[in-house]
Amino acid sequence: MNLYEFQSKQIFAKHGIPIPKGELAQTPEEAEEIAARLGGRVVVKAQVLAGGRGKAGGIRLAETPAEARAAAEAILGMQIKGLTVRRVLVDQAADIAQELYLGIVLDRAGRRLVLMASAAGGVDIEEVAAAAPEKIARAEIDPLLGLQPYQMRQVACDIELDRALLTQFTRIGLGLYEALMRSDATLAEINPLAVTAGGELLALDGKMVVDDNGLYRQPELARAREMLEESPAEREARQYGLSYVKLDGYIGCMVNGAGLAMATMDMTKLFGGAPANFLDIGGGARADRVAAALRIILADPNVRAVLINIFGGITRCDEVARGILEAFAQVPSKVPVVVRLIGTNEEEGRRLLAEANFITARTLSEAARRAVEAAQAGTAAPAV
Amino acid sequence: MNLYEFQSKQIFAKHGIPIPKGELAQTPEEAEEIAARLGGRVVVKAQVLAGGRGKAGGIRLAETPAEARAAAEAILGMQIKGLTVRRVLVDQAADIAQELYLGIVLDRAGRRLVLMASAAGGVDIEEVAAAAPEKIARAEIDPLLGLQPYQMRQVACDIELDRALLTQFTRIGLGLYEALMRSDATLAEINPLAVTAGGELLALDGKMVVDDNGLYRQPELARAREMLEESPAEREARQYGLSYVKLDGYIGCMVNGAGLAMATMDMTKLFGGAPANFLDIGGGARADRVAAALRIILADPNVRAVLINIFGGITRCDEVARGILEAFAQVPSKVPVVVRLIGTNEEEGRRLLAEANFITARTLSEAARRAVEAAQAGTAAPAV
Amino acid sequence: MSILLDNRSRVVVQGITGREGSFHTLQMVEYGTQVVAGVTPGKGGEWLEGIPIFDTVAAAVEATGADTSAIFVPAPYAADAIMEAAAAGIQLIVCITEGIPALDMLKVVAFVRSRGARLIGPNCPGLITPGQAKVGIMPGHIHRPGPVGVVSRSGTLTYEVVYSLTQRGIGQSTAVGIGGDMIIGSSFVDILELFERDPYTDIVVMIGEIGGNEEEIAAEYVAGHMTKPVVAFIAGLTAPEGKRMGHAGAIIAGRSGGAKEKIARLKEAGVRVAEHPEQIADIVAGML
Amino acid sequence: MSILLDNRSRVVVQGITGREGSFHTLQMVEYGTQVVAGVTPGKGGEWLEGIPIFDTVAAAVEATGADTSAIFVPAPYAADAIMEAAAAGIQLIVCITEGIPALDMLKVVAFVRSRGARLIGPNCPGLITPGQAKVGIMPGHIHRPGPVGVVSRSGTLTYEVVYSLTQRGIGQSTAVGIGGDMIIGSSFVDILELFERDPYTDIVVMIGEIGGNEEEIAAEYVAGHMTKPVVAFIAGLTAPEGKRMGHAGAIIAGRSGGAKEKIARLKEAGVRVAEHPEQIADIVAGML
Repeated sequence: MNLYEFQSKQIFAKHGIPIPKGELAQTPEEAEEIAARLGGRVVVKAQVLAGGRGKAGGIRLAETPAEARAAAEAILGMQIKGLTVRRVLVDQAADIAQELYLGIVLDRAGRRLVLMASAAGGVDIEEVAAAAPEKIARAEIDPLLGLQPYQMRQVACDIELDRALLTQFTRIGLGLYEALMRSDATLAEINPLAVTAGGELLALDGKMVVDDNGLYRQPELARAREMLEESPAEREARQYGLSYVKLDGYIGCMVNGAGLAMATMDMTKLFGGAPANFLDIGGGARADRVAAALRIILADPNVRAVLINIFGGITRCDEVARGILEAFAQVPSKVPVVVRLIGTNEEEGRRLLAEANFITARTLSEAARRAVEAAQAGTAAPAV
Repeated sequence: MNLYEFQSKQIFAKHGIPIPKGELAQTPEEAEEIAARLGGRVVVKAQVLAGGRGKAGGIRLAETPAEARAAAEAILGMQIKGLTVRRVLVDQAADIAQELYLGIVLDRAGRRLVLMASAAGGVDIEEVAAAAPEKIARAEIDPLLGLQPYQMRQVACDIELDRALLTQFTRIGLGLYEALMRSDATLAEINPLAVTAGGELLALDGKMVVDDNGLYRQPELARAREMLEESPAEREARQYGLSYVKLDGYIGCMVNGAGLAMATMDMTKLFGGAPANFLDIGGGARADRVAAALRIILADPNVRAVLINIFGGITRCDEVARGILEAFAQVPSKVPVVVRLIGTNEEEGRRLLAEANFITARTLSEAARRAVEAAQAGTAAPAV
Repeated sequence: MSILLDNRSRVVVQGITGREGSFHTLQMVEYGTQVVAGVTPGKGGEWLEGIPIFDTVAAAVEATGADTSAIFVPAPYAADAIMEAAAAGIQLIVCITEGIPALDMLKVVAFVRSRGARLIGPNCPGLITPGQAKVGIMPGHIHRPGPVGVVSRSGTLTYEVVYSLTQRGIGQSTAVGIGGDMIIGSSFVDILELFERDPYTDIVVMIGEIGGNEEEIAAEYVAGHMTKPVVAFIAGLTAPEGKRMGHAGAIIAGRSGGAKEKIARLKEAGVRVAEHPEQIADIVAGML
Repeated sequence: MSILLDNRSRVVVQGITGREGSFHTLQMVEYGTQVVAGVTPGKGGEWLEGIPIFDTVAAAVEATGADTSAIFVPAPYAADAIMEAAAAGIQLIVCITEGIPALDMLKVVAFVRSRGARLIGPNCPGLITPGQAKVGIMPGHIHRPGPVGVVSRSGTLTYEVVYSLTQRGIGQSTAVGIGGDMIIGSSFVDILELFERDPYTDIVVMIGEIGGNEEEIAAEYVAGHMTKPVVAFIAGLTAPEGKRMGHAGAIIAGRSGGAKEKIARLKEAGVRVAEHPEQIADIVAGML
């Protein structure tokens, strides 16, 4: 789960990392009031879970409260990478002498966290990594010991940080580590970490990615999830324990298992189609969950055919078949449905569906081919 | 630093360990009020940093508030192992079905913490360890990983704990570990950990020893030190950074270094004397600290001779000599003083003292012998 | 035996009295696995279909000589269960449980390594040596013994591949699901090494997906150290960047971890990469 | 060389610009120790009497090839300094600092061991190989080269013993103060092992005190593994039970750790135990 800039920065502040004074606004009027309260120059920043806000015009400087209002007016409602901006953060503008990068990220292959810092901050760190990897200093964090102050000092030397900032920098790094650990995050990033003209370090932007597996013990963050811009479909999917991601294609996919789901999507492409979504019903899915999955897929107006691919292991094919029937009873649809069931209780599952006149397939490639054909044929035989 | 029972139990409670309802009383009236508030049977317990309170009559059951008042009256002011009881804890009495032992202690040789548990609780665990070591289950705690729940389950099995208590017991063990870690303690002990008739676990008594080296980051505990029954001499010594322990003998000792101080005390015994105190002035002691040390020693009316043994390394002998002169200028005394100075700047130190007519010695044994002789001679030449 | 598991492996099931634990225990037994013990704290002394239950793994190991563990305990307790197994001397720990926080797994993996044990998973289907034993949740009947080693980050996608191999009469030496989480106990390379040394394995099938760079590291290993042919498939060509695809393993962030890059690296390393899962069986058939 | 330290040892001083650090650096140099570098974060690039100062131990090691560290940084930062030294590849770390919390030291000792380094201290006077080098705060001039290895938990008491040895013309191979804290990096046994193997050491003097049971463990080691004679002294016969005597190492709690028990165990192990510090020299003289 990605956190918004303002959420990340609030967590940073709790762990002693200095952030600019600022408040969240949902209307231009609020932005104006906040700017008046803060005094002086402010920066108005779109709160949206997408990169490239700056280039998209989602970050604007304002010299006066009236300018802040105008900036908020321009930004609120803006679309950035398909996401609508509903909130802006109004921050006191800082007098920036230098921009650093400081982040901690999960190193999957190394099975540890790695802290990275660079004197080339303020830009996409991946671009720095690609163009000038020597500009990024790293510290590997021992999972049993945690980040140690000496590692921060080492990193500070490696990026040739002004020595006067050493103590602050070390404290911020340790705070960032605490923030990550206590939030079950897999990434915590300050970019830029500004050196102000007054010689202070200040986290101007913040990004955190929280591990969904840790949310059960992060009640505050779990509640913060409510602020995320989820579509109704995504929200419903989550409530049923389904993994759903909407895409641009027209073949709705319902599969058990993430890997098989992706392979199924890939297969539709291979046969000239385009997947409308990723949807993993998970292991051992019961009929009601399957029905919810189908409802979500069918609610997408782009869907011209549905491909159901179930390889039963924990998941029982007869339960899946019952869920499919239940869904079509609730939401009658004319969209053609191709079903491929295999594994545990497959005979019973096939028997149930055969009665309902679905298109069935024995193999994944056959199923994908038929789904693409059905979708491209425009309409096909009604499902129920 | 040892904590009182009530302090330990308050810390336990903060970490989720169930303790009886109870309050602290400094007068019999307060004890009566508390007993009335708690209702039912209470136990009145002397708060004193000494073992064997029960045998000394420092723990009494009371059926009514009036009985609680009488019990407090009897206990307050009582002397237990030389310590005066100034407070009692009035706890709701528990209906005890079984008494367990649960403790975590620093294993110096193993360089780790060890959790110990026994079904034979309520008695001195060292007696259990001596008489029936097989009755004590242990779990070694990995310093980098900390106590894990599976270790608690293992220990529970080893002491054949009632399975219904497994979850509670595990939680209490983990809470005790947290309590110890967050308090910089080297010992945290619940004895007895009662199994109540209602099938609940309850920490009836608590003991913690806090590492003095950790007090700089334990401001609450450092303040709690004020509650300790220190003598004025011990308090003054601590304020000057001196290690001072009063003993029963008559030869006051002032030494630099704990090991040399003990060896010096041992040496007075070997020559037929008895040390009046342990006093380590530490490394690099300045004149004012030396003067304070001498004042503290001379304030003890039992002292019949003073033995000063300084082996200068960091500590400079001339500084020590100046401190001695300063002290005798402030507090003139007729007690004979034997001085042995050796090491850094010893010539200058000896020269300063020679002018003041002290008894000097070249070796430790000579110094000890002379101090014992001087003490036994009753009075000797005045120091200044 | 093939790798890691055979019919002499002595298996203890942690969480044996749970719904999944008990169901799959019986499935494992039915497949021929020697399940010698179960563990559920507080239920020591009970039995499940003739299998003794213990309160702790240590007690189970002492009483039954178990050397392999299958973990079915719920996510909040699973990290502790893995460490318990490693501390009790279990050599092969297979954690089926899904949903363990990544930060917990960092500590667990370090601990398991320090004990010299091997962890498969978590969030994995387990492993199977066809005809001998299975420790996990895969449907046993789709497998058959043979010369193809299978290693995969996915669950049902592995079944798909194994099924198509078996349908063409091609058996498997051992099939290992290493799990889809960000932090897992054994990597592709760990398992490739074992297959390379295993005399019963002639060809290795590797099934990867987007996210992370384990496949890229595996490609390097194959180029440098493998003499046996490797056939691969990578799922997720149609997955968009930055979107989370079902399990935590499958995130593409920025330029790394994409399916195209993985496929390119594998091809450079001499790996035959299939265009779709069923094609794997075609390629393997052509090699035998 | 004798053990651990000689005139080829290349020493870096952590906390070199502090009051104690700078004073003792000069003392060490004067004694003949090769102090090749100092470390004070934020002061890299400065010099102390011709010794270059670095911001990190890693930089000091890279530039000067330091292999031994002396730590003089204040207690709240000392645990980190020890780990920094170990991480930078320093082989011998000598921590003079007093007052490091015991719980920090548990982690530090585990970390240092995992790096294969050796830690002496904390809260110790350091070590000296007379005539060659000293790393610590002991007065160098009271020592002389010779065949007696000295190992002690105490500071000034060690000087006392060394002084009386030197006064009688008996020199020392190496004198090691292992420190008075509850948790220390090297135990009596660790150092006894080194003396037993050292061809320049003929007799070992061991100076213990009340508290803990390192002396008892050492007695067991001497009985089982030492061929060289060991002479001991234990301070604290007159210390009362349960009272803290100056440093954390010297607590007697309950029945263990008392001077009488320690002396009894050492005697059983064949160790000659002196009645007072000066007697050690008498006993050693009789053995030579």
